Amino acid sequence: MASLSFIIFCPLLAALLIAAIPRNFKVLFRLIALGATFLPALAAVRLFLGMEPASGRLQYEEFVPWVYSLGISYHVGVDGLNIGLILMGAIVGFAAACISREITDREKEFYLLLLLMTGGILGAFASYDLFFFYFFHELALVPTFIMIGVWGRGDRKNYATFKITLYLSLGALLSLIGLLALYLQAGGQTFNIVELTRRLSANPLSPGAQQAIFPLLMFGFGILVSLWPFHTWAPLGYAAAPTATAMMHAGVIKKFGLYGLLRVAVPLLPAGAESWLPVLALLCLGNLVYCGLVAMRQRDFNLLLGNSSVAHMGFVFLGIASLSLVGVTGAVLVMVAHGFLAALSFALSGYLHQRLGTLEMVQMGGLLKRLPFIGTVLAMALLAGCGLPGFANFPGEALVLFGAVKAGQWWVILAAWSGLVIGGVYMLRAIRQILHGHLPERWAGVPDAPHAWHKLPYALLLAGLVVFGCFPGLLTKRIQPNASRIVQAVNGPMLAGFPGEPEAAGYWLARGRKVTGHE
Amino acid sequence: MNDLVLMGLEGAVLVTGLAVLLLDLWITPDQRRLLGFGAIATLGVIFCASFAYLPDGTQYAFGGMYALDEFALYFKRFFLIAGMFVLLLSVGTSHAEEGGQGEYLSLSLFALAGMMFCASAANLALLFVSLELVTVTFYVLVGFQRRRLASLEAAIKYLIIGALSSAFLVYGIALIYGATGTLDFRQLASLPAAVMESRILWLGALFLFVGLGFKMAAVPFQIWAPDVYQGAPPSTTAFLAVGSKAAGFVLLLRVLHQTLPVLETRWLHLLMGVAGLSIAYGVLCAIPQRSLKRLLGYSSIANAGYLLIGVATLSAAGATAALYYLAGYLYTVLAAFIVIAVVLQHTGRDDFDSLAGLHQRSPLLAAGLTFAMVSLAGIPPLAGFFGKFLVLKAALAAGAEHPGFYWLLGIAVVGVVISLYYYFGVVRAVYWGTPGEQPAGPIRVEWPLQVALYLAMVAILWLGVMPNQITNLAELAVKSLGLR
Amino acid sequence: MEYYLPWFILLLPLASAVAITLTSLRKGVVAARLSIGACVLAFVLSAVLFGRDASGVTQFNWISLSDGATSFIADIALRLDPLSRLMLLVVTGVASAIHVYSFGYMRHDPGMGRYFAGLSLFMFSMLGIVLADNLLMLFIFWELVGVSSYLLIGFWYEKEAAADAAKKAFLTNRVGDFGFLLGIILVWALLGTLDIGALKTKLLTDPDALGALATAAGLLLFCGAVGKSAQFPLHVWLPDAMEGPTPVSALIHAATMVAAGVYLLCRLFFLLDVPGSHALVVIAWTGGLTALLAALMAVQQDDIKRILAYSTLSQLGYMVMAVGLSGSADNPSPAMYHLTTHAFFKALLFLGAGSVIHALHHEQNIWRMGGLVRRLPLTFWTFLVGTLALCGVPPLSGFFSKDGILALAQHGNLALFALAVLVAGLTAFYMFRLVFVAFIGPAKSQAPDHAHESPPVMTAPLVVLAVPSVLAGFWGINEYFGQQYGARPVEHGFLATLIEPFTHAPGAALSGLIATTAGVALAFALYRNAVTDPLPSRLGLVARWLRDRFYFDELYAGLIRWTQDALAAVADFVDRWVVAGLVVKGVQGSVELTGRLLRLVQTGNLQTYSFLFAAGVALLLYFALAR
Amino acid sequence: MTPGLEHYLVVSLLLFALGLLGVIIRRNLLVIYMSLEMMLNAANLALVAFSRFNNNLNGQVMVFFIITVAAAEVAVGLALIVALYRQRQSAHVEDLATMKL
Repeated sequence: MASLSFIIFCPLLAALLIAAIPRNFKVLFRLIALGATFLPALAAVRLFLGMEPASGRLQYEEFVPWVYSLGISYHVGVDGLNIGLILMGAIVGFAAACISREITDREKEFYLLLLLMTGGILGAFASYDLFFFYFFHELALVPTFIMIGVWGRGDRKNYATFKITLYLSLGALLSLIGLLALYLQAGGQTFNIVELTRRLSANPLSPGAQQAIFPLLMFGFGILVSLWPFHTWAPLGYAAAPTATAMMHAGVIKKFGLYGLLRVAVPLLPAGAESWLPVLALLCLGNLVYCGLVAMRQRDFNLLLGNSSVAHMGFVFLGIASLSLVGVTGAVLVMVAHGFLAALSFALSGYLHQRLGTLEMVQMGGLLKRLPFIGTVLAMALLAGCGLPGFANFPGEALVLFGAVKAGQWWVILAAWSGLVIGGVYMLRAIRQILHGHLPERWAGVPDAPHAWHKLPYALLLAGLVVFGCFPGLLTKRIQPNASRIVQAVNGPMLAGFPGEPEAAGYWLARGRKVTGHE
Repeated sequence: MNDLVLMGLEGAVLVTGLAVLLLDLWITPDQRRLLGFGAIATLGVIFCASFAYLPDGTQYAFGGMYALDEFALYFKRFFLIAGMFVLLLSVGTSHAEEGGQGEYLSLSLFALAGMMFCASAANLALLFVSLELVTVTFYVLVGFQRRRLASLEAAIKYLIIGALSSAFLVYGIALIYGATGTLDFRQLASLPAAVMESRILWLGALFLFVGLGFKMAAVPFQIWAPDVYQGAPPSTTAFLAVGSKAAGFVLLLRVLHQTLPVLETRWLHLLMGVAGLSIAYGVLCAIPQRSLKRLLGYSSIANAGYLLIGVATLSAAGATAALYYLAGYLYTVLAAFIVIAVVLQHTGRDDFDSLAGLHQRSPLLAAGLTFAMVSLAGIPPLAGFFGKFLVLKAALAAGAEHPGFYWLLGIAVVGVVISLYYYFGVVRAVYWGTPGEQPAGPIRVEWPLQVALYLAMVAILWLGVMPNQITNLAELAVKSLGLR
Repeated sequence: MEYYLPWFILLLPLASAVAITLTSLRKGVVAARLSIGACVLAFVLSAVLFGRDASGVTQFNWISLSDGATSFIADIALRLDPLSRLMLLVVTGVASAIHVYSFGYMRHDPGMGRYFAGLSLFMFSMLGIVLADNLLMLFIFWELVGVSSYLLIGFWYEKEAAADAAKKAFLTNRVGDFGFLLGIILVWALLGTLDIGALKTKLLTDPDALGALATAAGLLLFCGAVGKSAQFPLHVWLPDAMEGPTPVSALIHAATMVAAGVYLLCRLFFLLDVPGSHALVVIAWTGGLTALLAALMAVQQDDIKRILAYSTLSQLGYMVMAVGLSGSADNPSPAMYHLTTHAFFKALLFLGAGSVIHALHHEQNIWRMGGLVRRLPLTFWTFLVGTLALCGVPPLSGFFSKDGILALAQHGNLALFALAVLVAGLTAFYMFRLVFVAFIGPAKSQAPDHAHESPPVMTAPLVVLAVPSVLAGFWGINEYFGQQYGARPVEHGFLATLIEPFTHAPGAALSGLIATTAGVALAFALYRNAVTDPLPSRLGLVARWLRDRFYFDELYAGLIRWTQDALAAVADFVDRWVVAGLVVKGVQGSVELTGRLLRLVQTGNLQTYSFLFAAGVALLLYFALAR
Repeated sequence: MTPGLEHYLVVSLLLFALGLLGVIIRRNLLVIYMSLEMMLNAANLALVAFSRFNNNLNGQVMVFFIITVAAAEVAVGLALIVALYRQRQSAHVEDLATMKL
């Protein structure tokens, strides 16, 4: 049950199943989608609890050779770096399926795409093979475009679709080129990350090559994560996206770029990281401060959330750029936390949009009176968004700030200003305009989420935020061994790699040969 | 006798073509469909028979004119599959009423034979003849709907530009012959380096490339492609896009690697330039396009560019990439044209507006077109993705030696991004275009077309998810070409 | 058992808050019982701890990261020492009284469940601050009190003013927290640990460990106190915070939370009081300035709660100043002493004001009151006790604690001493202005005629709080706190305690008394029978400045508008028109235009085509042969 | 003076160039088609000349192929042009520009 492949392929196979069912069975689609996201979520929880926490070893591995001649294999597993993301992604996937009640048009295609997204991104997080890493991500990314195009809202829907498509494809392709270059420079024999890590830590690439490849990955992944100044697709796209899509993309899929930086770019290209991460550290200020300021000016709630989500990404960049254990751990924590948070906020804004028909904040007000449940959760989400302790964002952001100072980055002052004050300003402004104040006549009949079943997805996501906010140690102790290795790959004497694996070079290739019987 | 056995596949196709031509005289019109299925079944048998050939190295026939190796077999199978789909398509659509199904079938079969000969050409004379066999039959196939002005116009354009390119090709052959005194590929390959330095030989090779470039629809010889794609009957366009283009590539690869190997490095910059220009031209011109067939014409130019990147690397990886890419492209384009053929039949148009509401009128067609577009856009898990992946990988590898490839990569990446714009435009038209006043009744797809479309979709997916088999075959083929 | 007791104390209110949120938001009475029960139980347990003189640290590992070079260990660690033991007692004690009072005050509000949930959450956060033994944990609870304060100020969120005030309070605090967090980060970066005990040992062994950044670190940490204790220049939020329910003002914005800043300074005194640091000087002057400004502003306020709010500000300034002046004695216990007594009598005053407001159906303007002596006798007498304590009339508690500060000032800095004495006079003046106008003087509207004394559930806490307000001077609180800083406890008899101020520093005590007397006398003269305020006409512009709080709010509003908001506008403009507009649309447009131009080549004319084909060949030949 | 290889080649190139020029500037399809034939024959001339001077017959064999294929091409091409003429009553290239851009 709790195997990784089950988590990945349960949604994907369910998508195929949905494709095979005639479109009259509307209820069935939803049921299948719920089931096929709930089971992986459950399995992910089991995996999270069942894994050996502090070893940093690769666990729950599965290995199947795929294209032998190119050194591509299906190799999945978990360690501290991705377990949080897998857990978060699976839960968000289930919540997104729950929330999609609002879709009444072409359910078949919608749930099919949603399942593709879920399975795809979980696969990307679990993959230890560069090819599948990329492949699964694309599988998850493309449904985003289609969903925005078909079920999107607002008059700028088409423009948003094209913009997000072009931007993200460009980012994905840039990173693909970077990954390919990495593969070729490392000898062109294997896409396996474990094997690559071993080879490259024994025989690093020339600094010139590293410095050439790293920016490809950095900007490629950066565009996928809305690195300033390549961020304008994000607020627009999320404002136009249907709720579930915005949740999945902003919450989960977007984390792929960050994960890629940590999993591939930094540990495999330490010299490149050393010379390029300062640039990233400067650019992330654009996210933190500039996008924060932009968020302050938004009148549309979704645009505000979109911009704030872009701003939050700055913390992750800052953490990665700090290249310190504390900072990198914090960055991973923020990734997980922001996944829950973004999904929750977009779910709530989706609820508001569905019930009010508008997200213009000036037209709202006093809604807490009508929406005790949704309003409370919304207030909590927004407070979590400005870094309130008790929610998972706080420990992450704090760790990032601590780590960045340790790395001697004085601009952490501005980052803290952005997180504490600018974030506070726009989040509280939103609470003030949406929930507080006088309730206009027209919203006197707005209904709250009626019963537990409707409340479930919100509660689930909020629980994620609170659990990891109160007990961040659950994650940090899993992250630490891996983060430590990443940091030491760049700074320290220790070689990057995965502990507890046979040290013989070519082990993975040999293993692949054995399985295929190939010469 | 041994020679004839080696040539057996082409021979069988030719005999089938002749048989169809003859049988057509005796059968009643209602039996014509059966004739088509018979031809397809025969092709299927021939396809299976192709696996009986196990060339050990390269085998030559007819005094070295004809070569059979894994490379040739790869392409022969490729062409046979293309041929089967095209015949299915032509049986399924009714444009043949005008001319006569028998003629269309047999002409297609002759063109197919020409392509298969191309794959085995080991002599400039056979190269010329087989290429002309393809070209001349295509003149007729393009103009087959001779009461439709567009078809006729396309045929005339194809005729004039094709003949022009033939003239260059022939002159190129003359110059090569003049410089070396031989037409035979093996003899050409074993010439002393001093002869290879001859400028006349290089000029001849360039002229030869003009002829092949025309087939591939590569810039600057692309000019005919949009008009002809638009005007020709859909099954012809499909065959043109797949078979004729592949014929150009098979010859180019053989000439590059087996005939004039010393000239390889001279080709490099030339091919790189042509590849870059093709991508840029195809992609940019397609942006404002509203006619689907014309769009595919431009897209075909761009795809020629991607294929040429693979060829230009002059490496085994590049050639493998190109071979795999072609395989993926085959099914993708066929799927697209099957849909276009049906839509054309029902609406008489092929612009984006005619696609509106297609997902309601026929979910199958909508899915097929989506598959094709998504694969063309290079998105996993479909075949187009893995093809582009391999091409980019090969180009990156070659970049270590020739930094120009990095520029080419840049163009390729930007090209992919821009192409998403119009491929998704098509998908958008299918799923959420607003239908006009046209009758929105469901479209019934005839079963041969349904089968063809399903097969193509499965193949697109299969190639993308399980590329292993095709890449293995392609690697074998490339190895037999002498590339490491 | 002692290991678990502090955890019980800390988690009881949290459990109550969670239970209320999950089950009984709509059932106000149940919520009230839960919350009051939790609070009282916490008080009892605190008393047990206090009685046992328990000390030590217990911890739960929250985040712990370490590699060879750095270690980052943030524990939820509870520290029991004299400072936290007594503070626990004070906080839970005052809070218990206020919880009970709230049950009466909020009786008819439909949101009572939410109210008590907020109150419990606040208790949890506040106790966290008190018990914290780790800087990050301190910061966490620091933020949590901020948010519970936000929730409670904005309790009546439908009122625009309340909603705005809540937002303002939170954001102003955030500015202070920004500095606080930087300070914590700086301390961690310099000393490598967040553990307060470990920090202390480090600084003891190596007092210069902070190096040149000692002042900076001290001031950054002080920023936290500036925000939370509403010191100048971040004092603007506290008066607005009076939009919240009155018991909230009593608990959070008078007795406990705002005092947390002072507690923080005392807790981290060893970080401020290091050689080479000038932080204490700045702290002393900030406190003094706040005390003076706030007292001046209080003179011209008309809202009963606002007067008390400015008074709170002023007293907080006093305490902060006391901390700043404690450098020479290495013992900031006078500040803690004043904090404790202030908690008693200021809570009492606020609850009294609440009782008045409750009786007058939410009338808060003192110029619409008057003659309440007869209507609300119990409220009046307890209020008077509070006032006298606040003014520092012997032998009430306020006299002793204030005298401690005056003595410190006299000893340390004469300018600040003069300022402190002036503030003492002003305090007496504005407090008796309030007493005369609202209680003793003639009724100035119809409202007081219908006033009735509040129910016992509200008056009982008044009485309960009046007791320590009177007697806290004799309980040796100062000495108890002194233990924390290594001062030797001195045993005094009752009488000795009574006259101790006059023997220890007679100048300070006398000048304080004189100033107070002068203040009361002036108030008596001006306001005994006043129906309108005579000061505006006599002082003119000055009175207006006082009334309008020296225009700080306007100044800040302008400042924010012209800096942060302007930057935001610029960023938004750039984002909308330059990045998204010019660059992205420009690239998109030019690509499309190129495509449209390029396809003009496809004229459809065969002649053009053959020409282009030939031209293509020529081009090919040129490039292939020319080079 | 016996004409050498160069002479033949020059003539052949001239023929080829003339043919190309004809294709480009003439507007009548038939004339264009004749120009194309001329280009093919230019190649034939070159082949024969090369054959003669290379002392092997491969080139001349090639010429036979070319002539045969050209015949087929002409047959098909003329048929198409006739079909066009039937429809449009014209064989001018300007009348063949319905598909463009």
